[in-house]
Amino acid sequence: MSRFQTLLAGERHSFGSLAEVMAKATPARSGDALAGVMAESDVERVAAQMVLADLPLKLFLTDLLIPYEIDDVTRLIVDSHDAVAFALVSHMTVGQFRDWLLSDVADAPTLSGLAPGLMPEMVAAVSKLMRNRDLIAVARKIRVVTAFRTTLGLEGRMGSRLQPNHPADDLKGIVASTLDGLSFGVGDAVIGINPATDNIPTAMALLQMLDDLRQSYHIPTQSCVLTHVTNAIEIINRGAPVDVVFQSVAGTQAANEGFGVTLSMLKEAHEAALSLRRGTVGQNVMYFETGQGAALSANAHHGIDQQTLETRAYAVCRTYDPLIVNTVVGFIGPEYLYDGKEIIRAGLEDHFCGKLLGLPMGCDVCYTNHSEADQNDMDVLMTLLAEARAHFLIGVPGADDIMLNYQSLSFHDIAYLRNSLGLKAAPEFEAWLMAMGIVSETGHLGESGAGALRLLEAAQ
Amino acid sequence: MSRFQTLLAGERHSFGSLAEVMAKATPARSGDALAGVMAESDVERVAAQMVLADLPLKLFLTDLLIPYEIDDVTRLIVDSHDAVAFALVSHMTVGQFRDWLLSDVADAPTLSGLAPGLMPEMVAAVSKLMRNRDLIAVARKIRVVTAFRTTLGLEGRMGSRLQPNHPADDLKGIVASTLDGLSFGVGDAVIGINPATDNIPTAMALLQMLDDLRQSYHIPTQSCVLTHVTNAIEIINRGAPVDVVFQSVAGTQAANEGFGVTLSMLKEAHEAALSLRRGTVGQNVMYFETGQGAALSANAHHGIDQQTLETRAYAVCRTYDPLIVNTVVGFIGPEYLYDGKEIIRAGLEDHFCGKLLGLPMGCDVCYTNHSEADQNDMDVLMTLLAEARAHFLIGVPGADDIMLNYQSLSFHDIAYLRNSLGLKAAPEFEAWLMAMGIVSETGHLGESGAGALRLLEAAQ
Amino acid sequence: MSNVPSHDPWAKLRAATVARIGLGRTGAGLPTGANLGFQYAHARARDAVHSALDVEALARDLAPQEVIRVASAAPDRGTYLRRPDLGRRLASGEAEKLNARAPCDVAFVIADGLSSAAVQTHAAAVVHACVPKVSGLRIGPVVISAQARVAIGDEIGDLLGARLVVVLVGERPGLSVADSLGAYLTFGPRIGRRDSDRNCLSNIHGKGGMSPDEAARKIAWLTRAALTLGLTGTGLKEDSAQVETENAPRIGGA
Amino acid sequence: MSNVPSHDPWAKLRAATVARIGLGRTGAGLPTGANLGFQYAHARARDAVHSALDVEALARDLAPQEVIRVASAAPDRGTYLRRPDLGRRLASGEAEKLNARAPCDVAFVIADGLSSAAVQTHAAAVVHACVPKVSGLRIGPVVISAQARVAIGDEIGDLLGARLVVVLVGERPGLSVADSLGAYLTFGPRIGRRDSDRNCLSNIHGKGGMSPDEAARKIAWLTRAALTLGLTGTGLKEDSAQVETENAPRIGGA
Ligand code: B12
Ligand code: B12
Repeated sequence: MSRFQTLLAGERHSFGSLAEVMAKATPARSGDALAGVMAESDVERVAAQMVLADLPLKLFLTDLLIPYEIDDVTRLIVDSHDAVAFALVSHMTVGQFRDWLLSDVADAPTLSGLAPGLMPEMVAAVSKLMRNRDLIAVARKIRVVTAFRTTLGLEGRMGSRLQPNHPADDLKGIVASTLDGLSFGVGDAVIGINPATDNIPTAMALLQMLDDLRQSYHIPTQSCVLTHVTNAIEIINRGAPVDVVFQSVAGTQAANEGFGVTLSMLKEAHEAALSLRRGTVGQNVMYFETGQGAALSANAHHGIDQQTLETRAYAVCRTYDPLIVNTVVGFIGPEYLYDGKEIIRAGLEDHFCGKLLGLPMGCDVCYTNHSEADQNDMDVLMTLLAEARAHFLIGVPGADDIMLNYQSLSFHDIAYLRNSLGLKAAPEFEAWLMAMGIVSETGHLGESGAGALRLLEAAQ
Repeated sequence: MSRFQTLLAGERHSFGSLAEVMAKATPARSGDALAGVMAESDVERVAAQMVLADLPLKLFLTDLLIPYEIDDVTRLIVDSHDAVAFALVSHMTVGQFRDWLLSDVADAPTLSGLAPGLMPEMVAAVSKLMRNRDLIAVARKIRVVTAFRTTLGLEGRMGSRLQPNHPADDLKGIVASTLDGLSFGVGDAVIGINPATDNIPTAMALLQMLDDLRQSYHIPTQSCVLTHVTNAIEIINRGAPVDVVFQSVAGTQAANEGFGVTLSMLKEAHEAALSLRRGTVGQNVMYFETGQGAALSANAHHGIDQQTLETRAYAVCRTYDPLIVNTVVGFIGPEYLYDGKEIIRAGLEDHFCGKLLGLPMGCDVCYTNHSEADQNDMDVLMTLLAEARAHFLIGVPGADDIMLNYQSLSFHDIAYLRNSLGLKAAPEFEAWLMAMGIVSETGHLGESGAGALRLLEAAQ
Repeated sequence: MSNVPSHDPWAKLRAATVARIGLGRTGAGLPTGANLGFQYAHARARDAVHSALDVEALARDLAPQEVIRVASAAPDRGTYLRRPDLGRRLASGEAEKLNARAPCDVAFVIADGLSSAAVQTHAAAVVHACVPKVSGLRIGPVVISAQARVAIGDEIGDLLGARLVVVLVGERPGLSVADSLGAYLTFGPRIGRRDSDRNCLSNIHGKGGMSPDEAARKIAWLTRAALTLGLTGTGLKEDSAQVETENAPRIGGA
Repeated sequence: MSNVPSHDPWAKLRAATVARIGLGRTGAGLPTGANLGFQYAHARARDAVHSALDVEALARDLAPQEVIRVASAAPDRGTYLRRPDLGRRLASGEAEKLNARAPCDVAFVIADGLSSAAVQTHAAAVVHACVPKVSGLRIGPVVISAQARVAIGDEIGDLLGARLVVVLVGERPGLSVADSLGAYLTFGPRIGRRDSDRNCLSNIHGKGGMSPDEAARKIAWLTRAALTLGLTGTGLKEDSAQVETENAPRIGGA
């Protein structure tokens, strides 16, 4: 008889494995349907959630979803598990863990202390039992602070990445977009360019340009060119000014291989970036991106649901003490997250899970033109994530990324979150914005535009 | 040639009437499809929005959507229009009005002063050009304060209605649900019962019971039995303790007739309730409910889109100086608002429009079991409305109304908005909650449950 | 899993209502068990909306009353849900089944509405309980329609030549009660009647709602009053004493 | 309607990029005009995803190159969007069209991907520009497939016996550019290749992107390097000097 079963109104629901319980307990989404692991009905979903709620957290320590032998992410998770930190909740079932997280006992310091004791799978499991409001309420309590030239994650603040991409990596075009973003007070988490090409000299020129810009305007922030980590290592070796190293990562060894990445590459890159000692207020030097669906897309999902795999990617991230981690939540397309509702749910899940694991979790609130979503859905998600106290969100000019071809937030949207919800930029960056006359003493982006003009004049 | 047209990429889009422009400019929803007035494609919708953006606000003063002669709501709107207040924006197009609303110039006092100068149709029009974030940002700036025994709408606060319905109007059952709600700190806007029957003695018994309860616990709040206004008048005549008079209203004379209501009945009820002088800190004595779809459902929509009609209902409400107005946004069913996305959008629109017209606007964040929505969607809408600073939201035990058969927010949800977002109850009520030991000095609902026990003991 | 303390102070109050009270809480959160119970109820309530009416079984339950089966203009459940207008009218051709009848004082129409379960479980009982209570009045045949809403009674009642029509309809299913029946009375039924022209009784069911017998008592009272006054709707108020004194709660420990 | 001041300080910068910069703002809001422009672009970009590839016109544009038309396993656009796996494989029976060919060094595959417009507008130009630049290499027939994704090139290249396959694919349409072409090069194509085994060129289009000629130059360079090294993917880096100096901005007024 199955270990995973329950009786509901006389009907027996049983599940063959922990992986099946996890997948079927997940709120509906297209990617799990594509993978053939989704619950067949709402009733079956609730049954799986009931089974999951009664499983002991400890089970995840032994019932590994992907075998230790064949997957280095599993090995990383198991080998780095902090049993002492885990002791606090080790007696709980998943359902009890949810209740405990919602209780006042689980305050910020307690949750920080617990993070190393949690396995991603435990976190994914508990998130499946949570309503959207629960994901927001708990995430909001968690405090994660990281720093390089700015300090991110402080109370009442939210960072932003300025994303000034150009389809031909045109330097003037990128500067133009960067100035636009700065005039909105965007860019305290990072000014990060996705280069259109894989060309190393181009990446170096972009880095040099951002560094010149930063220094001539005295902007307390960090820059990043989001090229492949192997390129970044090479670029560091060639002596270009690298602040933060980027890489996309996923939740299985096979998926990471599909990205051309291994854990040792990440280690090498981390050490190389640290060796530059370019941070002033901190030395968090890594920037990771993730997103539900990446593993399935690389056919490297081992029959596990996409949200659990996403959470496993966070185990990779936290190993390298990142400055920022970003779930690019609606980026790939409708085959993984079909519409606004699925994107919103996934965004809240990812943010919650990342933060609970102790990560500086942000989100690229975004969608593609083949999804059933629109800017109104993004308005919803960005406002909710701001309330959940995301580490940072991403802004691009007019919400339209002309190189990656998708829609994210606009600089205006970041300003809305600051002006309407009162969330401030990182203190170092905010001081600069005030000095430039871009924001008022309360952090409000004023209407005079005098600061923007000053920026522009300097750039002529 | 049509007055309402535009050229988009060489294609001419023209619209036969202002009503058609308004309908086609509305974000997609099932009710407008049912009425046959919805835009046929996204491109046509944008074209209608562009035409609408360029129309002068003044046009609405002369181009009446429903003729003056045949509709008393139109007459009310036209006759009560305050041209002096309107002067501030009378030169603007709808698009310019949107821009102005978003600007810092449009601050709380300015918007309050403007309200009497706005016709509902102008407000509906501008809302159609706004993204969700715009609806939140502007609504949040508006301050509407009303009072009876509590003061609602103050900065940093949000009210709640306690809704303790019972399918047989069982007094014990209703008291049990009321105590449950009070133990969560719910009920500062009103304790309001929908009676299952239309029976006047029953309604009087319910009122008497709520009044006894309020007095013996010294609860600073108001009560209401949501029976038909004609019943309420009769009940006042018979001397029962009526605090607040309820009525559902709609945006056309014909729809109100379908509800069995006329404007003179409302006037009579308003005066009767005022004459009782039962309020202590204020004399706002009316409680109205509205909701998109009601007019179409009564076949009384005159080919106008449901959101515009909804906004016209607010003109009825504001005539009687209400304590609270509530859009019961997902209440009727999927034929008017199909899924979570449509409900969320409509909730934000209604709240924005009501507030802009100067109303103490709240929302019943809800859905039915025949809609494509679930509690996660409600989590989204309630959080957004809290950020938009709704006057009040509704809570029922466990989110499940056992008489009206739909799901709203639970008492827990109201507590989430208070504990996580820091929104406090009305000051008079909050003081009582503190005295009872239910909330802390910061308004946080504590975990001890001592206050709840005190409540329960008193009730044995 | 639940956080409700072992000596449960809510136990007594919980007996007074099927409402979800005393669920306990953790912080401001709903405890996991209650949350899952809610989700389960939601999944089931959604199924209830779509379940089909067994017209033949209902007709059997109605015996010895004469039954006429008609179809509404909504061809299937999906269309019915999106197009309430179609659920308010007969399918074309159905009128023939009704219009050659001797006029009557009161006709019963049974419409599945949003819960076939409500109609299946309670409608026949209500009709049977009504019949003796309206003795002396001419009762027409009972008309059953699936995919039908309240206003379909206007067309049916008119075609039957009924002075008043009583529509028994399945109310939308809730989380706790999926079989709640409503009764809507309309004097002088004809297409175009407004809801303000009707009277309504609601929440007829066995989970704390009104019993079929109680409903029949009220229907009979309203029917006689309506036929006397020549109207239903906001002009007709049900105004009988109601609260049984043994049920009044003691407040404030007094 | 726009709030941009008459002396527009952004005018100069705006010339440097098609990005939506200098839109102005009102409070923190996007001005109405810009907001509507965005919505319109969104409506059009959504249409672009669904527009069909005119295979015959494309085949004509490719002349004198030999063209083979194949179908992917995705029967229609709706299925294609939901089932990327089907867009990565040939429909059953299609293999016959490809597997009796003489081996070649490089084969071009044209897949509509998420933008038929991209492929319709730029694919033939890229192929024509490539051909002279890879002179000396054996070029296979050009294979065209609708409802197809990058990885379909793995199966096609293998069947053709190509040492390397160049897939020209329609990138997902953006708001500003709906006809952006991508080129993916895979050495030793066969089913199961990972993306880390490929090289990619992206943003081939006329709105500030890479020209077909520039793309061809890079494809040719990568092709020759790949055939020499015997690999594509993260092991092969395009590493030529790039930024034309005239394009470097002056920063900080220096
Ligand atoms: C979607 C996308 C992704 C998705 C792909 C998953 C999916 N199912 O679609 C995800 C998020 C996983 C992804 C990851 C990465 N991507 Co990418 N991606 C894109 C994007 C935005 C659209 C691609 C598209 O429309 N394809 C067309 C459709 C029809 O093809 P498809 O068969 O459905 O999808 C396949 C390709 O998109 C391919 N793919 C996607 N990215 C990359 C990157 C490389 C180097 C290769 C070889 C293949 C590849 O993988 C998909 C599955 O087989 C493009 C930008 C653009 N404008 O095109 C960048 C782009 C192709 N990606 C890029 C990069 C750098 C990466 C990463 C290497 C980033 C990193 N540092 O880790 C990773 C790893 C890629 C890998 N080896 O798997 C660069 C490539 C630069 C270059 N010239 O080499 C681009 C141009 C964007 C950029 N400039 O940053 N990406
Ligand atoms: C949905 C609903 C509404 C909707 C109806 C629109 C629609 N398209 O469905 C709206 C929000 C407009 C509404 C309004 C009102 N309602 Co109402 N409504 C309901 C509810 C929750 C469900 C009804 C249902 O499932 N019907 C079954 C479906 C299949 O029927 P339908 O043909 O699709 O819908 C028709 C009926 O629902 C009818 N209807 C709805 N409410 C009322 C009320 C009265 C008095 C009448 C005669 C008819 C009526 O109008 C609909 C369109 O024709 C019931 C509660 C319940 N548990 O049933 C209360 C309920 C029927 N309503 C009630 C009341 C009091 C009202 C109002 C009078 C409130 C007020 N003070 O203004 C108004 C006005 C009603 C009117 N005369 O039009 C009471 C009736 C009490 C009684 N015994 O008389 C109920 C029982 C709830 C309550 N206890 O408060 N209502």
